Amino acid sequence: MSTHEPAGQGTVTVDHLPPDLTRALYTHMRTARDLDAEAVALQRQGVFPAYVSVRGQEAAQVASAAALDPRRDFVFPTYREMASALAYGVEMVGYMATHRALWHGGLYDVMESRFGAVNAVVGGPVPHAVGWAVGERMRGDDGVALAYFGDGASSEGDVHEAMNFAGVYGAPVVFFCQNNRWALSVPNERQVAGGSVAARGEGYGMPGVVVDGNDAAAVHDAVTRAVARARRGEGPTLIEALTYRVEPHSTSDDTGRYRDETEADRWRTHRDPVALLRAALIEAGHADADELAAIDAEAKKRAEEIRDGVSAAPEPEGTELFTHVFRETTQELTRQRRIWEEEVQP
Amino acid sequence: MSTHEPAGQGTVTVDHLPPDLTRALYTHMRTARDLDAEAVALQRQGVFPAYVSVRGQEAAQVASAAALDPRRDFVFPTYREMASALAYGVEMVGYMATHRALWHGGLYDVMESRFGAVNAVVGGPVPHAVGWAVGERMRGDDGVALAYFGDGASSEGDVHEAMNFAGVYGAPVVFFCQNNRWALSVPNERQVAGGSVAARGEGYGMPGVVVDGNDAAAVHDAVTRAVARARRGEGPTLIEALTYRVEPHSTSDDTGRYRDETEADRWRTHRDPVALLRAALIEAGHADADELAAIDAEAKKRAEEIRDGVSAAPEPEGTELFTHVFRETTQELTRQRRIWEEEVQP
Amino acid sequence: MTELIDRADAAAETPALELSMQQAINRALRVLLAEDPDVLVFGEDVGALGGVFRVTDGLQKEFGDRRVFDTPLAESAIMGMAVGLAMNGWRPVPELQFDGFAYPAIDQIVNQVARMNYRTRGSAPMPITLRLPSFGGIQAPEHHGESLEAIFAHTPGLKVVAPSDPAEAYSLLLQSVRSDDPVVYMEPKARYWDRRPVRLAEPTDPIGTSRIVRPGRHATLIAWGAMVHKCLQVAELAAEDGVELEVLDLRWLKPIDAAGLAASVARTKRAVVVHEAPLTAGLGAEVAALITEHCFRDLAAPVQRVTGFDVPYPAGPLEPQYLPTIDRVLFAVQRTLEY
Amino acid sequence: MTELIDRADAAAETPALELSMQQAINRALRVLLAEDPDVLVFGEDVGALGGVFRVTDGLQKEFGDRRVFDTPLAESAIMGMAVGLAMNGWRPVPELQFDGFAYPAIDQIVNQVARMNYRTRGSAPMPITLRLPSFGGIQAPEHHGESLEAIFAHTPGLKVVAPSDPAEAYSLLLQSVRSDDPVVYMEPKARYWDRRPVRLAEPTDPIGTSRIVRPGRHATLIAWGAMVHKCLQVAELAAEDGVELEVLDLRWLKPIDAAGLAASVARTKRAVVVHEAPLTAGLGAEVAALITEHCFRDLAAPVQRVTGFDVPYPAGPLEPQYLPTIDRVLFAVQRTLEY
Ligand SMILES: Cc1ncc(C[n+]2csc(CCOP(=O)(O)OP(=O)(O)O)c2C)c(N)n1
Ligand SMILES: Cc1ncc(C[n+]2csc(CCOP(=O)(O)OP(=O)(O)O)c2C)c(N)n1
Ligand SMILES: [Mg+2]
Ligand SMILES: [Mg+2]
Repeated sequence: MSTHEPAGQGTVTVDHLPPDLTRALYTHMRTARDLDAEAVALQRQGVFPAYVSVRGQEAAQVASAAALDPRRDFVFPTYREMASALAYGVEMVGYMATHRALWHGGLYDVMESRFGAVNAVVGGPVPHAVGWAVGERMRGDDGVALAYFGDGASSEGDVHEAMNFAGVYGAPVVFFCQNNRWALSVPNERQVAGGSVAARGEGYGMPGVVVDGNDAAAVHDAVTRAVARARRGEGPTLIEALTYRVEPHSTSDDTGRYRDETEADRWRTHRDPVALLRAALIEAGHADADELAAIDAEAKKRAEEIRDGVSAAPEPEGTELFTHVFRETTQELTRQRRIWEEEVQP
Repeated sequence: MSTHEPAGQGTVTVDHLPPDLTRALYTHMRTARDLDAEAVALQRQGVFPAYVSVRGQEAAQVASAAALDPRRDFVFPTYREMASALAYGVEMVGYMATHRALWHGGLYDVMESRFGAVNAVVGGPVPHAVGWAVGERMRGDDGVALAYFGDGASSEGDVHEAMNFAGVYGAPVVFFCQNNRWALSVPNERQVAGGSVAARGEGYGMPGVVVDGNDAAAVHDAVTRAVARARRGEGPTLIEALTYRVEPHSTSDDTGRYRDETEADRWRTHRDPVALLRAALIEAGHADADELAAIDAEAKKRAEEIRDGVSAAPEPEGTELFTHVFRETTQELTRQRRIWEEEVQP
Repeated sequence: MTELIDRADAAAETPALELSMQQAINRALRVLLAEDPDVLVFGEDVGALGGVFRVTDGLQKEFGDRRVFDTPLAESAIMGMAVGLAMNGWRPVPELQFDGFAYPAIDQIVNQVARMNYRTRGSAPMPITLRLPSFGGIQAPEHHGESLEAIFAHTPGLKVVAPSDPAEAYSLLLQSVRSDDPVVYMEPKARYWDRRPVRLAEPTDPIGTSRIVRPGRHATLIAWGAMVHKCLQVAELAAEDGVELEVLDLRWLKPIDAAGLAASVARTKRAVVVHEAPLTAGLGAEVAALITEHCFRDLAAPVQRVTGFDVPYPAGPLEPQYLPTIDRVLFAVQRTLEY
Repeated sequence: MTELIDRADAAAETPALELSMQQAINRALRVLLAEDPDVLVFGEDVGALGGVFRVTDGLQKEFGDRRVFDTPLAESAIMGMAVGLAMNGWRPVPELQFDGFAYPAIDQIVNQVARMNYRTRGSAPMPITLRLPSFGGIQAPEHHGESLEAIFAHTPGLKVVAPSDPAEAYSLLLQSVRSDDPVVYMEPKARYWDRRPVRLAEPTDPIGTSRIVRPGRHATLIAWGAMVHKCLQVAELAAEDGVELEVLDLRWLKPIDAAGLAASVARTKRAVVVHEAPLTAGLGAEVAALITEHCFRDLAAPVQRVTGFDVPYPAGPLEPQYLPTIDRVLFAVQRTLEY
């Protein structure tokens, strides 16, 4: 736990995984990569007001989401889990709608997807995962909650409180930290006292696992074990996936102000998770060049479809300002809606 | 760190400490014990609306406060640090005034005492200690901040955030947790995931030390080491003093609802910190029966004086409602004060 | 629907009992736990201890430590856990131990609880009722006498209620917990122990209605929580001088019963709003603004506000000088009558 | 005192510059860091990055990473650290990155910062100025468009200010940081980038005074932050129809300039208060109540409130439909004129 260098360092092997699983991981990662590029382009074209890239974190996201069962588990994301959403089966036009600012939480059905709404409060959704998991066991069901959060989020009080609750209740939660080394402009060295998020696990009596976040197989293994443990009723696990935010924090960010890009370049060149998995697939004989070309073409097409879908999605009706505030609306809100109709309605 | 039984178990030795220090510790603990009894009596008589006893925690409090330098350090207490205040040299009639509800924070001068105001927000003052300590080093001074908190408080987000900040900044703070096994009605087992507060230290890259909280010498040693370390610029330490809340949470509490008193009785009988230190003093030859009798008499007298002082203290003037809100008051507040004068003033 | 009728029948049969508000709330929680297996009661010390005010007394024994359970000491996580439980189909009834300790949970309440339905466009259920022992008057330590209603009422997505007597406490809690929207249920600590004969009954008035607790014609006193009792005392005194004050218990602080306020003040032409929270930006300002908007031509005087001062809630001996006093309300009544 | 005069002299010499508010605040911070070695600027990303809005741009380079520094990502600890720094003799100027992320720090702000002077009877110094990028209008993600002024104004022990243009931003920040009381300084994000010729000057008006930014006689528009600009647009349009609107920039949201409000409305007889926060229990209610209390006999119509709706702050395309529009303010003006 003391070393904080990603395990693996260059070698990603998928020999031990079922070929179809590894192809599926690759497909999702490839699609996420393409969709990410489309999204950056949409932001440049002014279709998206802003975008937060997941580039370089596709393995951490896709492989963790793919280790879950979308029929019984539940995911609590932050604002940067596009690739997880994709792998988990979320309706992606609805997901990307959040980046077009059509609706803050996204336009997919959260309860049907079993994938929480896009959540911009750093650390905020982590206790939700614990509540969900406590409720799951209370009912005697075996679903597992997975909470995503960043290295920066690990500093928030909510994340601590959530882990302590999970430990006390033995709740079936996987705390999945994508440590991409940066929280906006602040590097790990000035964010995470002691240098390791995973090392905090022990203090809550739960396993703290460090994994190479750019090694899809390693992430999948770690999450699979944590999920199995939680399903067996053995409680929570904290996983820290070491990765790197190769892009700026968001399209509004300017990394030139606070970091030297050589490190990012090294990650881009030597630790690209999509390239690493691709090589591993070939190496393991799980796919050949033709199959991969077909997957790539399919991924590109899917990304374009999602891009076109979100670009074409209608803007929300102004009445939606009022319809979702309560399940049982109030007279006062109805009155305000009338003002909107009379004085604002476009 | 894995064992959570108090170290020592019955043997308290003060052989290695200067005799006058050990006598001073005993004097403060004895005085605190007597003052505590007076306070409980005052509550029964209706002079205090409520009181939180420190009985059984005198060693943890007195020995930690005595390891500090009241001319350059600064203490951030909770609502249960009467014995610490006493040992640190706080003006005790002013301190006890908080229990007579004369003024929430107490009536002693916080800045002069270098002992923060009585603070009822569990966990809330802990980040203050970190800020104070960061400011101290920034100025190049060598004072150390000590933050008291309970086992229950360790669950609060603020305590985590504070420890992380302290670790990142290498701030000269001693985090001193009095684990008295109970947070109101909730025992450690359902409060502290993993079972050890001290074990959390490692996750922040700081030493986590467990100490027998009823062994004044052990507490003094541990805090002295932590303070020296902090003064040398080597950063924060987390100390968990294992003790026991032998009394109810407060005079309003009813332990019969949630705990079996046999455990408390065991602590009262076998682990009374005052009795243990007394025996150790004699054993070490640091005081004889006559000297101890003199100290006991002096302690009793001092406790009675404080009792009489706080009982006789005048109630605050109603104008004080308005005088301390701001340093530069406002017209609106002056107007409200006029209303008070005209319509309320007794 | 038949179920509703059954409930109403059951209520009609309830005999009058000598009960404190703390007991009435306890009974309501029992009914709720019994009628709906998804209701969960949790918070700091609500289990074996039965809460610091004994409001949850005996519930863990009766319903087990799965339905009624203690949490670690962390308010933000309590509310965050409630969100996750709600999303997993439960109907959480968390308690935060004291008003002043709701502040550490404000982020979860405002940024999560209150807007999850909105954020998910109605997908995620959020039927959370936060029970919050509130307001002052019991000479408690710091942070144990706060009035947060203005913050909650200002938060879109929350409904807010403060009962003023045991019968009200009972039916309003049933209504709050059965509602599918998040409700902050503020319990006036100062009234917890006051026992009076009450007939426990199912809720009948819709959410957001106020009630006239004493009719009158010279001015309307508006209050909630413990201040309703104070206003009744004032009305009693004023009646000796022939001044007939109407006392309106606002009870729902969001949504506010603007129509009810307007109807009363249209008759009395004068209004005094009384609350414990500090004056500036307190809910009294909203009440005054609403009344003025609705009754501008009828009003014979500006709405008077009698509130706590703009100072931090004080300790013991100063508490009665901080809280609205009978005299201060009487002065305000006089001001409005003589305007 | 001589120091004060020196300062004023220096200011008098300042030539008019083309500056945005973001730049004006940056300059004020530079002045403050330079004049007082106890001033510290810290928060998330305020160092090398210069803040997400570049408000602290270049400060770390100029004053070093001891005076200007990044914190880990934890808002409660940022404010808690400020308390400890203040108690150790510093003058902390923390930034919380966005309005919506002040909620996790509300406990430290309300329970600690705001009442430490009170709790310690004036012993512990607490000269903290919290800089909070605030309000909406920039089509930002969720929680990046909130208006928390009602919460802060309701909190005893806090002073609250929201500048409306670069020159104001400059002098009000000097005033806030030099004040020995805690101040929440709310920066209207939507106005950060608007450049205009400004003369940077030392503060002259006392804390708690409003200012008339456009005189008029038919009605008074009252606003703060970005809504002042909107009200000026409305006044411009109304003038074309011969309606002369007075625009009052409240700027200090605590203490509120009741006398200034009363003086204006006593002349115009009509008032419209405009803010971005939701209607219910918003600061507009306080403004309306104050005006009504002071100008009851003068008022020709109830004070109109044009505010955000009682709904969570919406995303992109709905934002302009949520915020007060020019049309809505004009409708309100019409309502009050025709009342
Ligand atoms: C509570 C809160 N504080 C501040 C912010 C502003 N903010 C958004 S993202 C971010 C950095 C987050 O870093 P990390 O948790 O490492 O996630 P990453 O962006 O690297 O995925 C900050 C400070 C926020 N969204 N929420
Ligand atoms: C933030 C907060 N939440 C709840 C409370 C109510 N409360 C007061 S003391 C206490 C238990 C504290 O336990 P611990 O931290 O172990 O300290 P101890 O009382 O044992 O000294 C609780 C829940 C509080 N004062 N502050
Ligand atoms: Mg990160
Ligand atoms: Mg304890």
